[in-house]
Amino acid sequence: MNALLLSLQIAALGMGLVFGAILLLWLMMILLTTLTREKESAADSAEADSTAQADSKLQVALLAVSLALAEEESSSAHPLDAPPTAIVSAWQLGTRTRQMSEKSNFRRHAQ
Amino acid sequence: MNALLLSLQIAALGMGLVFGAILLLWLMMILLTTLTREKESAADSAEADSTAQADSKLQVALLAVSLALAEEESSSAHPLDAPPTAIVSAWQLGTRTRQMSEKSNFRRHAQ
Amino acid sequence: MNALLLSLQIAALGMGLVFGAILLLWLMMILLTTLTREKESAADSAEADSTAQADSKLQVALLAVSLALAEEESSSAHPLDAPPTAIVSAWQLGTRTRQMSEKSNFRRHAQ
Amino acid sequence: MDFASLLPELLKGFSNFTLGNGAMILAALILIYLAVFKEIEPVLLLPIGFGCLLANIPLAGMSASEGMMKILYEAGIKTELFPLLIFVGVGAMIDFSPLLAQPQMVLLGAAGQFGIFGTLTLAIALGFPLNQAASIGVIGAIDGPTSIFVATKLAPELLAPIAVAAYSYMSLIPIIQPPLMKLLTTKKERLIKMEYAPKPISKTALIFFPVALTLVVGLLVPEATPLISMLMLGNLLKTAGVVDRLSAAAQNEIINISTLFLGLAVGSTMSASAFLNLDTGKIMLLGLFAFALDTVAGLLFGKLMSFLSGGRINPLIGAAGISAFPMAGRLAAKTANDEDAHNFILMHAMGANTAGQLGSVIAGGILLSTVGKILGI
Amino acid sequence: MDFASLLPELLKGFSNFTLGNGAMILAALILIYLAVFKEIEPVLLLPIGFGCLLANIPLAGMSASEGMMKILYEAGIKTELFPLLIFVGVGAMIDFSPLLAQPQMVLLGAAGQFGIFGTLTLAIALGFPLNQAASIGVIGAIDGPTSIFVATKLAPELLAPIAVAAYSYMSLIPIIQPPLMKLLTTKKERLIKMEYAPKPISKTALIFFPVALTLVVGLLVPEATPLISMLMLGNLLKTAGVVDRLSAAAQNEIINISTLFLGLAVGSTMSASAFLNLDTGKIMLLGLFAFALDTVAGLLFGKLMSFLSGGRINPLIGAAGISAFPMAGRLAAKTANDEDAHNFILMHAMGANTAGQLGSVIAGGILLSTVGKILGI
Amino acid sequence: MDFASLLPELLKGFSNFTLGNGAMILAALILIYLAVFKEIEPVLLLPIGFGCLLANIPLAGMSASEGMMKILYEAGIKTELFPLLIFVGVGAMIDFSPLLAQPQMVLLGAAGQFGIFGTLTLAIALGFPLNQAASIGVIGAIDGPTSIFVATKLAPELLAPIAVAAYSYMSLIPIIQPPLMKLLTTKKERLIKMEYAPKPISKTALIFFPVALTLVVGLLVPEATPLISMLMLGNLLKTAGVVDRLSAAAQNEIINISTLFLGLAVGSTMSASAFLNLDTGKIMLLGLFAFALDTVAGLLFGKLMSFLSGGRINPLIGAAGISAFPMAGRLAAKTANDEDAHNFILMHAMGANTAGQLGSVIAGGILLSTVGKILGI
Ligand code: NA
Ligand code: NA
Ligand code: NA
Repeated sequence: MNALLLSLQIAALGMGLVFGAILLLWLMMILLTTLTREKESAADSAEADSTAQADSKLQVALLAVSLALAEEESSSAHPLDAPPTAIVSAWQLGTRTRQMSEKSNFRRHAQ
Repeated sequence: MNALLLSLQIAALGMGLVFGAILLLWLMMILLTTLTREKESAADSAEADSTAQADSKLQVALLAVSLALAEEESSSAHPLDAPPTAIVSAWQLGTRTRQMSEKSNFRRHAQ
Repeated sequence: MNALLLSLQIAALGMGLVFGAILLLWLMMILLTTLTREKESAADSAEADSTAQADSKLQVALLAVSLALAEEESSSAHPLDAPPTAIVSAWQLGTRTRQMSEKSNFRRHAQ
Repeated sequence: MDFASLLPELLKGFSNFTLGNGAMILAALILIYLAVFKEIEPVLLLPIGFGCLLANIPLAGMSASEGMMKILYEAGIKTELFPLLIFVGVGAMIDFSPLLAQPQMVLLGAAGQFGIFGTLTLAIALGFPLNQAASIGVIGAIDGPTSIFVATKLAPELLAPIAVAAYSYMSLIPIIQPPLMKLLTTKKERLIKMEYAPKPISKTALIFFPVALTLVVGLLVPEATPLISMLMLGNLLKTAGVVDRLSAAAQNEIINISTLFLGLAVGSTMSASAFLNLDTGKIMLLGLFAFALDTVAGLLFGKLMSFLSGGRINPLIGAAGISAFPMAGRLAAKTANDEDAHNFILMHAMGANTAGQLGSVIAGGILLSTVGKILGI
Repeated sequence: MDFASLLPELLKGFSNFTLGNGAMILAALILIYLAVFKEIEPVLLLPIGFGCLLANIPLAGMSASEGMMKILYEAGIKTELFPLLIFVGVGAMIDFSPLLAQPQMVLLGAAGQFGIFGTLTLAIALGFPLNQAASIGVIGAIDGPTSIFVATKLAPELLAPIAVAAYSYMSLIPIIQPPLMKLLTTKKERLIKMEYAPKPISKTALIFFPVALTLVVGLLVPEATPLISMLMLGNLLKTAGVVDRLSAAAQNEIINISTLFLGLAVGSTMSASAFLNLDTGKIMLLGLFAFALDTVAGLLFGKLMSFLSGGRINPLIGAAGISAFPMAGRLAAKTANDEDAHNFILMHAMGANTAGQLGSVIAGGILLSTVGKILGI
Repeated sequence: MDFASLLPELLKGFSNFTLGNGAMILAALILIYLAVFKEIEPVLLLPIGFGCLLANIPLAGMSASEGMMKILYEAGIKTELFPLLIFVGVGAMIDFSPLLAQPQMVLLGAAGQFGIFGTLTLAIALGFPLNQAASIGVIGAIDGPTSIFVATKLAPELLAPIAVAAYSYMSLIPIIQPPLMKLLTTKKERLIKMEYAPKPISKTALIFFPVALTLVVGLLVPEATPLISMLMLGNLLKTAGVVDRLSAAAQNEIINISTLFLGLAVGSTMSASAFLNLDTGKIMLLGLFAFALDTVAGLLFGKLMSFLSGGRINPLIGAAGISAFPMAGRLAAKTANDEDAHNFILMHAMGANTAGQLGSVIAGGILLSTVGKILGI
């Protein structure tokens, strides 16, 4: 029964550690989102905020519609069928070309 | 001449075994096609049969036409040029999605 | 200072060898272009020559235009974005098919 | 040379065929059947089934020391390369923005790991030694590469049944979870609507997230570093937006080839002697228990969060914290939607689901660390 | 340090250049020329030629113990991984429905293997030891990966000439076969039309076929298991229809990379000492003999089947039983069509051709088994 | 077992964290930042940065003997496979027709290598031993795979700073070169227009070029054979036009996977002890010197050619002879175009640029040969 006791100790310790680590992750995420939000220019942040909210509401609505449609369709619907396969970009060539024409670009394309 | 005799024995034995194995394959194929045909629903089997025959005749006719066209065309025709590259499907995501909306699907898409 | 002397010797010898090898490459390139040009049929060589010149001038002009356009465009233009990804051809199947219909083809498609 | 001795040689395939081989070939056919006709995780169960078939053809030698399957096993399983490369591809397919928009959802990713430790305890009670019990417990990570990674380190002899259990049950989530959802939540709870008005997540946050996560988890649980870092590497390749070539390679050739070879190599360990015993049956049952316990713990924690938030959280999303990405997230959303056609909690469920993915990897690392320390490995 | 000693060092490339290197470089250039300008199996002969070139640059060390070519050889040829992975891709490109629709065609796939054993006997008569004779005989499989697989096991020292012979003659099928077809069949026979009204082949049959074939061949000829199972794995990935990702990977990245590396590694074994000898010439001739004997046996068996069927079978399809998939099948159909523009026997010829592919692998396994037993390996 | 001893175990990640780790993680973050936000060679600096991050997480063990990064290092860096496979892909992307149309441009490819030997000398003067000095000098090849290849052979302990310097400065070419161009050329020189009326280059010439080049360079500089042959193999796959499958594989899966793994493996060598020392700083400065010296030598040689040709050659194209393909070629053309919007010298600059690529590989081989001989390796 010693082994069982040990396993219970492992379980308690393990779940404690999992929760501990996850709490730290939570903290990290809050820090990260706060810090990066502050980096967005203050000027358009109010606007951006409302836009983003509208966007996300739109997104939820679209998701809802697609989910509903998927529901009504025959069971063979795959609403999320295509994996987001990235298109192969210019890579080495392209990057160096860009680098040449623009010396200090922050980030260009919304990926 | 001992080696030559041995090689003739190997040849005889080898070809015998090849034919033996191939005969077993023949048997397996007959079994397989018979068994799987019986699994098709009896109802539409007659219909399916004739359809399939018509289909295969059509297929032969199409092949014939394409072969004839290829013949008449310049020598650079590649009637079978494009390899049947499978389109990358939804994979993990897709499968699980489907699994969710239909619990017991036999087989959906004619591959 | 012995090491420095050695390194200077290496530098002199090294650059000498680089130039020597490059000179041999130059010779090889001249030989190669001369030999392969003579292989082109004499008949259309004059024509080909002028066509090629016209072509290359056209090429330069096009490059110029594209470069100029790229210049005027916003800095996010990637004039050479797409890498020349070869389209996957028929390979084994295709090659053998061709081989069958034409016994002695020199080279068919301008790659 | 004795020419006559060739004839028994010719029937050696049959004369060496054992009842065990027959049973395992039957198991292989069942796996292939489930993969192809029931579409139960076909990308893994089809290669696993085929590998199992090959391992049980007598004298074929494919699992023997110079056989192809053994070579694949040594190259990719023993070194852990295959599960890690699969994680690079998976990472490039995960979107962490729902989670970043609702960081509190990360807690559900911790709750969904109770199954790991509960199952470990039950496995110990059933007489498994600690290394095996921990490997069986990690089925409760409900994440293929994590299970394979941990099992390979602690109890490679159980790799095949653990992998089969993990992937099979993951496909059966839509059958395993709904009864528990119905049982543990009230209709009123399932009807709770959740607003989705998240903080806007900047590109910058999405780019730094995988890097920061690798650092935090790596420092907290060094044993989880290989898994979490490869998952986050894939994610970084995607979110960076400047290395589309690498991101595409991760999502295609790297994951596809690794998956095929992983499946074959895992299947090729399914010899009769290693697989046909009572332990395999116990593992399948313990795996099911792990899935159920994860779901129950997730739902209960969801109910707790629902209560603490004053009823603004739908406890169904707790069931998405078990990992099984992205299946469990969709299933939670669908269940809520089935109850009320105007209730959409997909974004919340996906937040909990990606949290579950992270929690699983972290729990796997903690398990490795704790058990490894005790066993002195 | 003696700085003056550097100068001879600089000419070491030339001073170590032998006549043999020159001859082999010429051979490499011829291979590259044939591949590029005559399109003779370019995907293999181009890398083989380039590998040969590299092997004969003195002191470049690419075939030496830590050279790239040696690394590729150890990783993919010695382990047999490359030919097996190529077979996964080939299997995903084969359609067995014409064969399943006309199972009797499978017999032609046996007849088309006489060349293997006939050539083995002739090679013994010419003084080759048994292991080499068998490897030379397997050129008569008229299937690249099978030839390479068997030759690597029995006589790796002959790998390069055998691979070159196998792939070169395969491309020359349209030149080798027609005279024999004309010689051995009457015009009346070539005019025979064959109806194509096959039994419908269900998806289920197409899915179970690769699995059943692996089992049957694996039990009958365990030595053929690696080859047949990888061919059938590829086919199963395609016919299953649920793992398109894996099927695409097999047909693209897996086969392409393996083919490139296989060609380079085979070519890199073509050192002057190993290649420039009378044996190479003999092997080239024996290879041609193997191709001719396969064709003759296939045609004669076709005539026998034609006779037994009361003239309902066109004996030309016998020539498609030699393997050389899919070339020989098309050539047989084209020959019949040339004789009568309304005669279409492509489906029958492709049935015989896929049967030849199976027969070749089986015969290769039987050869390995028999010869291996005699030699005690 | 001592359960209490688990607690210190839990903080081992932090208790083993050194200041050096912190500094290197900062360096990793900077690399990732530059790669993602400044797009400085992201396909390499992003994996290098991530690999560096992993190498500095205490006890994660990814760079330890059985860690994934160590496995990648042994498989692809120590064997030189990754840089060589990258070269196969690069070769398939290079077009040598501008060079073949103006063979005299090849001379600029020699001039652009002065930086290698000048930097070697300076490094010796700064106290580096010969093997390290040569490896640092090869940053002046201004070509990633060449630098990595040579450094791995001569001074693997310096691989990481050399690779980081090579790739970083290559991305900074548009900042490094223009001031030197302005300084060393007169406005009149920069205004020189060059006619582009090249000899027509036949397909045959383009096909034979990579083969002939491999032979010539291989015989002259056997040590350069691995690099030049793989570059030319890739080019041959493209120009041959009959192996599109292999060409596509080279340009996609082969180069992408090799690049990702190369970057991770190089980054994983960046431990604090190996990286955080004065030498790294010196190497970064010496690398910058190499880039500048290459540019200066190229420009001066361009001026010489301009003078000898009676002013028909724009000396700016000399700056394209340093390699850094295809960046330096474009930059030279752009600089001329900036000066006069009707001046287009792109084709000439690309000719010089591809010559620089060849010259870099040749110089790398000569360096290996000379230094190897002196050091007796
Ligand atoms: Na979990
Ligand atoms: Na054959
Ligand atoms: Na250079």
